[in-house]
Amino acid sequence: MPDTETRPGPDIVRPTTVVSVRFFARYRDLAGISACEVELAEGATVGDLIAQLRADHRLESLPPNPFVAVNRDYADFGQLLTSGDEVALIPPVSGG
Amino acid sequence: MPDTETRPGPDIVRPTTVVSVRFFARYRDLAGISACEVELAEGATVGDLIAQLRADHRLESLPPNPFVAVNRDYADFGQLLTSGDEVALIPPVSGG
Amino acid sequence: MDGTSQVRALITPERIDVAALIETVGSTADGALTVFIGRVRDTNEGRRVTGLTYEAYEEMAQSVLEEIIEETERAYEVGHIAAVHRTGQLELGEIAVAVAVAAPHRAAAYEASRSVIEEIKVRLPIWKFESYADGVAEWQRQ
Amino acid sequence: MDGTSQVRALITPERIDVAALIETVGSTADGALTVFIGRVRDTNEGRRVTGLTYEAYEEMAQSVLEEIIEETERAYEVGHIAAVHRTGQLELGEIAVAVAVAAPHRAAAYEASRSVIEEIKVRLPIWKFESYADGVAEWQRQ
Repeated sequence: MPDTETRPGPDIVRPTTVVSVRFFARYRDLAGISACEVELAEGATVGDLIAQLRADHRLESLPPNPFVAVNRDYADFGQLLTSGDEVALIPPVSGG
Repeated sequence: MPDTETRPGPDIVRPTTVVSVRFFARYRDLAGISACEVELAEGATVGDLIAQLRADHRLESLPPNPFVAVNRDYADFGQLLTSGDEVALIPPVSGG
Repeated sequence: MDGTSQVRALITPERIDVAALIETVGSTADGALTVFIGRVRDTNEGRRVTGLTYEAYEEMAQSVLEEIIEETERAYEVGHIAAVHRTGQLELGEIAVAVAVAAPHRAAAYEASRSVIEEIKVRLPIWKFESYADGVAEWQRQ
Repeated sequence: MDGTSQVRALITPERIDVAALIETVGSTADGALTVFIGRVRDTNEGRRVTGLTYEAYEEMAQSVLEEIIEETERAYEVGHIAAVHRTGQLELGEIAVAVAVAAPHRAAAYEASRSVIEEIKVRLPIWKFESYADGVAEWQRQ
């Protein structure tokens, strides 16, 4: 479902946003990878990215509302992504 | 009852309590001495000692209600003194 | 506040040197100095800990730790603050985190120190992986 | 609580060694350790300080400091506490007092540390004599 294809024309070539995604600690264990590149429709938000990741059956065990950082700052789900952004999925921290 | 009758003398001679008194910091400066011995009537209290000290014109600049320690414990004015006690006059402390 | 630019926030795999950290914040204008040290305990919620690893999102942890220090310096009447968090594998008793705060007066030195460590626990992207004597090993939640 | 009997209360004319103090309270059962350090400031209420001497009623100060430590260990969930106070002449920036507290958890480590230093300020029979750049020298009240 969360395929974000709400925009017109399945075959129209649209500009895309490519971001790198990093997984840490427990989320890396869940994902089975520590990083990947993801192509998103232009105008995609953090929330769109999370939904798209979880639509992949290999990543469906990721939680629906993880903490996320974009370019090393905590970000909310409404934040727009642009190409080149580094997005990190941040499990509950346990430093200190 | 102690042996008050066996001693000679024109005045009534009573048993006495001899304590050592120590002065620190500002009180040592006020007293001009760091220690002395004081002879008190038997049954004298800390309060009696302070009053007797201040009756000496050389020590009249000592405050009427200093903190006092007897044998290295803080003591109140009602505490009875016995011979050999070490009494210290404790100015407001400023450690730390 | 004296314009020197020593390292005040550090994420490091090296052993933490508390004496060096104290030097970092030293100033004769600040009479009070607090140091908080967090070390690897031998038990956690009743289980015997045998080993511990901290993983960090290092680049972000570095900038978050700097932010925490700057925010705390603005929020309290303090001079300098320095903090360091260890990464990698640690032995029992080793120092995982240390925070030093110098301030003119002790109340602010205590409060700012406490604030830094609480913020570290909430925001610093670092994760603790603990192994237990019973054979289990787990990522910790705070 | 391990039966060792290291020096936990000390009134001394020697320079204070913070690393040694931390060693005194160390234990792998205690994850949190706080250190409070009080140093000679270069100003006091706006006056430039040039020198400082601490006089102690040494025998009493020793036993009062031991009492403070024992009372605080009973009042808080802590492991070991150690404290040391300097006497004699000190330079600017030198350590006058240091308190180390080890505890299983950080809240108690902070609270017990603060309690020890507050009790020291109220009860420890030690007096500070400060000299100022303006030529005056005075016994300090707390």
